[in-house]
Amino acid sequence: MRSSVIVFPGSNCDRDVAVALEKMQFKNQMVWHKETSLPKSDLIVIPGGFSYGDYLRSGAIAGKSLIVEEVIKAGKSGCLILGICNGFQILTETGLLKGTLLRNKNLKFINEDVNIKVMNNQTKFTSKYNLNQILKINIAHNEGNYFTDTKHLEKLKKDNLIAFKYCDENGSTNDQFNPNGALENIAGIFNEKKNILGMMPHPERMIDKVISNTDGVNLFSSLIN
Amino acid sequence: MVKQYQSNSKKNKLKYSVTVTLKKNVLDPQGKVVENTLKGKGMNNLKNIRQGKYFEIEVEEQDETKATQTINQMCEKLLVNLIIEDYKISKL
Amino acid sequence: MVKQYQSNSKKNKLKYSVTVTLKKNVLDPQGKVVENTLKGKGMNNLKNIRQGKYFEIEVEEQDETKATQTINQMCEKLLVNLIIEDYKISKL
Amino acid sequence: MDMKITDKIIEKHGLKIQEYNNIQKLLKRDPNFLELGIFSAMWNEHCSYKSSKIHLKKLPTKGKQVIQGPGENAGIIDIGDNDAIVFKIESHNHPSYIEPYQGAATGVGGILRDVFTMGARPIALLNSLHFGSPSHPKTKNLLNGVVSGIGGYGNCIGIPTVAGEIKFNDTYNENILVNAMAVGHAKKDKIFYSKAKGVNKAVVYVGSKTGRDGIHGASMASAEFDENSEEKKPTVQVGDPFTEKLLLEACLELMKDDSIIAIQDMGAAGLTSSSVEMASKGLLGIELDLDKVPCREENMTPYEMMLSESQERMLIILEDNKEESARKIFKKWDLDFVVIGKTTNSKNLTLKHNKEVVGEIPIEALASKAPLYDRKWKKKKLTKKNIELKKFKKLKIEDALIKILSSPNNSNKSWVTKQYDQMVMCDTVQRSGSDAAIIRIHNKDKAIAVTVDSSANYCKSDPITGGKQIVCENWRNLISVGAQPLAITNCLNFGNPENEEIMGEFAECLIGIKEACEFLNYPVVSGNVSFYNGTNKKNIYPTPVIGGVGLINTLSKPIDHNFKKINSIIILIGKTFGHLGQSCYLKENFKIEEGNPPEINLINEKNNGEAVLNLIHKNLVISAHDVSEGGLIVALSEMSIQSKIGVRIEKAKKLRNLTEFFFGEDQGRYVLEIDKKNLSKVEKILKNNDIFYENIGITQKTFFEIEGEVKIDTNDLFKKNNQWYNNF
Ligand SMILES: Nc1ncnc2c1ncn2[C@@H]1O[C@H](COP(=O)(O)OP(=O)(O)O)[C@@H](O)[C@H]1O
Ligand SMILES: [Mg+2]
Repeated sequence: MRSSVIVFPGSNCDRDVAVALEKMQFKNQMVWHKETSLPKSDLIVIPGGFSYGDYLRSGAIAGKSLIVEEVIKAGKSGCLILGICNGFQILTETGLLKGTLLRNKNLKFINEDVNIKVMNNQTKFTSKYNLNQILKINIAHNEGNYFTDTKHLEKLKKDNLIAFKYCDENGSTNDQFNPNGALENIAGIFNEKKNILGMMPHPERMIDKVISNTDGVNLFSSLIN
Repeated sequence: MVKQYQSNSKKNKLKYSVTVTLKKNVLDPQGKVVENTLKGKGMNNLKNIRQGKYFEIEVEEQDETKATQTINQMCEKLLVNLIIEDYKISKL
Repeated sequence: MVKQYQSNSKKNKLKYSVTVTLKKNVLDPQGKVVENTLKGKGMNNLKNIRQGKYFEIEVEEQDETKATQTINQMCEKLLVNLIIEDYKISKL
Repeated sequence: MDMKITDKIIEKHGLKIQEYNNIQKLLKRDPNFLELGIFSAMWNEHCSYKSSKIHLKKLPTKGKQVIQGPGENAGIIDIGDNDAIVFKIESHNHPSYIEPYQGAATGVGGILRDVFTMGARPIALLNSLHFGSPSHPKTKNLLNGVVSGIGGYGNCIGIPTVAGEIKFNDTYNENILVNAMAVGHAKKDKIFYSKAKGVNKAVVYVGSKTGRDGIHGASMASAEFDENSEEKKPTVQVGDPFTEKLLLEACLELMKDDSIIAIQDMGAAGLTSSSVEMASKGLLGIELDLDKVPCREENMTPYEMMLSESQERMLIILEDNKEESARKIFKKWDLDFVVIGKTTNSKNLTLKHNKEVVGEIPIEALASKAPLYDRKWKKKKLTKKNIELKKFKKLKIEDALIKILSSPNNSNKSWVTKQYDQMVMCDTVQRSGSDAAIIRIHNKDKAIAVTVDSSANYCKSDPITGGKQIVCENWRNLISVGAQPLAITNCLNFGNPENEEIMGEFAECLIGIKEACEFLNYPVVSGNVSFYNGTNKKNIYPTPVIGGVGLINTLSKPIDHNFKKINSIIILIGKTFGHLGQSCYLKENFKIEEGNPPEINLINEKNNGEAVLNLIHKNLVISAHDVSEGGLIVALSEMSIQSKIGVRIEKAKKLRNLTEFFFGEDQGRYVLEIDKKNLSKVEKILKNNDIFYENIGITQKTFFEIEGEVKIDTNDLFKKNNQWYNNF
């Protein structure tokens, strides 16, 4: 499997996700944002960080960059795309994913390990997980408060497009265990064709026992198949 | 009856806008990046952008002087960082 | 000589403000927190606050129609997320 | 044309008349306004170290592990395999008091530049924060602003903020302390220095444009606050972490080949200090064409350009024929890259503007001939008072413990640390919350441990002992996570050095630091001095802050201070005398700051530390914690709080006063959790090394218990420890 990690000025989880991909045997390439064409890839990753300083709106400026036009084309033709954190924000700015990520409800940056629940394991991104499996994954963001209109929310639910929800240790999704105020505790969503996943938690931070845990491994190993 | 009540209640509310801008010589990193991005997209006649904040504030108050007083207080207490920012209040 | 040049150059620039606000039905977490904080500080007549963005934009252009066109473009291309935000342009 | 230089202007520049006369002598003429500004920037306390230098010189700075000691942008130590660790701490106290968010943010930005200017990729950030009383009307705002400023910068640039300390004390009501430390990793054979070499080499300006920010910030940092400090407001600088990220990547990319002769960040006194420093180290001159300086505002004067403290800028001296390739790199990262001058053999700083020479000063006059003071100082009178416990009403141990654990100074800090990205870069083995953070060297099986510490109360009552104590506590914190302590950096926050008592605190603290560092082979490789902390003649407590770095050679099993399982043996290493002078117990329960700090016995300190490290390396310890503020009982409860594993501590065997035993702050002690099956091995090693130890109890389920005295559910301990910030 070939993967490409798009690097914007201000990306800062690009190396982290590249390490994860290589560990999982992807043949990975870093793609600088000024490039106008993408290398052949089965998976495109838009990493976390603060592209363009998160100025204006997080993800806004990156979402309008040249290389992203190529990403959009690839996404529309079915290429797998994973947007993590800032990557998720960028994907919503491009319209590849619907909705938006508002400021955290406490208006503070939040970095902690949270529990999330796998809401759909019938996808290329999540097939190695069990349905309703609870993962402990690190989040680190200012704007992770997912918001969308009622119509789209209904669609997300009906078509099983919610990937992960924040929850407590037992999998219950309630307000108390909603770190950032996201609508219905949503931590990640798919597009309609389920070839694009955007998520706020950082699976690439959870691939090494010495550092944290290995709950993120199966996301990458689901993809390699 | 109902109508009258409504119009009354309307009268009791005043709405203002507050624009907050960075003082003249203070660096505006956001504005600068936005400016460069727009120029990079071919907007060559763009000379300068500065970014600020904008608030729409409704207060339950009939008296305009009192209302602006309140809003001024809000600005100085919370909304504006007077060390690096200026602000302007207008009635909407 | 110098003076004339200056006044000329001034005429070539137009300045606009753009205010960007969240659409009515979109949650405004920032505004909410600001509102609660102010109420907590005893500002009881505060009814409602919504927070938005503000830009001051200078363009090198003489023609106002063209200038507003350019600014409109900037808004739609970058400054505004039309899915969740509205905007308004005014001449300064 | 030029402004006339009056006494008032001289004073406004923070220069004494005598110093001005000196300038006239050195120049053999009157300086012009621009030159005066340059002198004032270079000769102020912050840049010249005129009051501290003779004391700093006494610190031990050498050792097998030291690659670069003080004198460069940051210190460098060797951790083997061609890996080097570059680190330094710096204060941003005054700017942070004026504008907490930007002050703290630019503090982080500044210290990061000191580290990456030497060729290191920053891998960790730390901070030491001291605020006034929590009930002081300004504290909340300052705390919020500083914390989000630190997070705002570090999170955006993508370097984990992994450790630090936050303390509250009335003494900082009008003068908070914000010290930031950065740690970077470099290859030993790829280190860059600031010494210029060769004549006619291009001097290149890279990074952000120069604006009117922070003009005279460095002088501000050296001036006491008074009611008029409001006037100094416009000098606040705004940080741009995004640009710094670009600058970091661009510099590291340029450093891959050998284009750079010398490189220096523009910190305090910006263009002035960076160019003078490079020229001075190389015994060269430097000529700058100020028309070329990239400016943010129109019509900036040479004075403004030379003194601006705009952030995110660097000065580089390039090898011949490297300009084009270097320019390409900076262009890729959308940064300014302008040749603004060249090195000369004139040994002067020559400034040109509009094709005219507007200033010319011998480099020597600015650097080596800067004033140097041996200020008068007074020895501290130590109190003879002993703490008599009988004086205080009897307090139940349980109540006293809860009071301490729920106090602002001892509460869990996760409200703060959650606002920092601690995981980015994916090498954080241990986040904040333990005795030291652990950062893995990327792609390797080894790691460094880092921590910062201070003890202002100890230093206030006895600066020599206090100075020793912080070094030891810092050392102990590294040992507790299984790291071999290697070297320190220090940030010396003091009051007005023109006051003999304050100068005495400074001199004596340094005596203490020196003694401890020498004994422990723990050299000082970098640091920073911040004087004039205080207002209206009220000076802060002497607050030296020590940042330490240690090495963990094999990362198989990182160790922290959370209990791991029930039925383990708890061992207390080191002797307990029950010293309560200057203790947390008295402070938090009775608001009493009396007595002397606990004695430091360097021999015990070293032996105990080495023994603990030895046990950890032999995998005989499951968790470890040093005993510091609050004494044994606080150390034990900290081990219980996160793990929610309780303890049962036996009542002390010999007849001892329990309050003294549990709350005494005697030094050189550690608590270790040991697996029962290893007990005999452990005891043998301790006995063979003549280490004093006591088996004080075992771990158990649910309850934190001291026989017959205390019994608290660990969940309650957790709650008590976690509520303060959330209600703040
Ligand atoms: N307390 C101290 N202990 C040891 N070295 C110090 C101390 N204070 C300053 N130094 C050293 O003096 C030099 C100048 O420091 P500073 O002016 O803070 O550097 P910069 O201009 O890079 O910020 C540095 O090498 C620094 O490490
Ligand atoms: Mg420096």
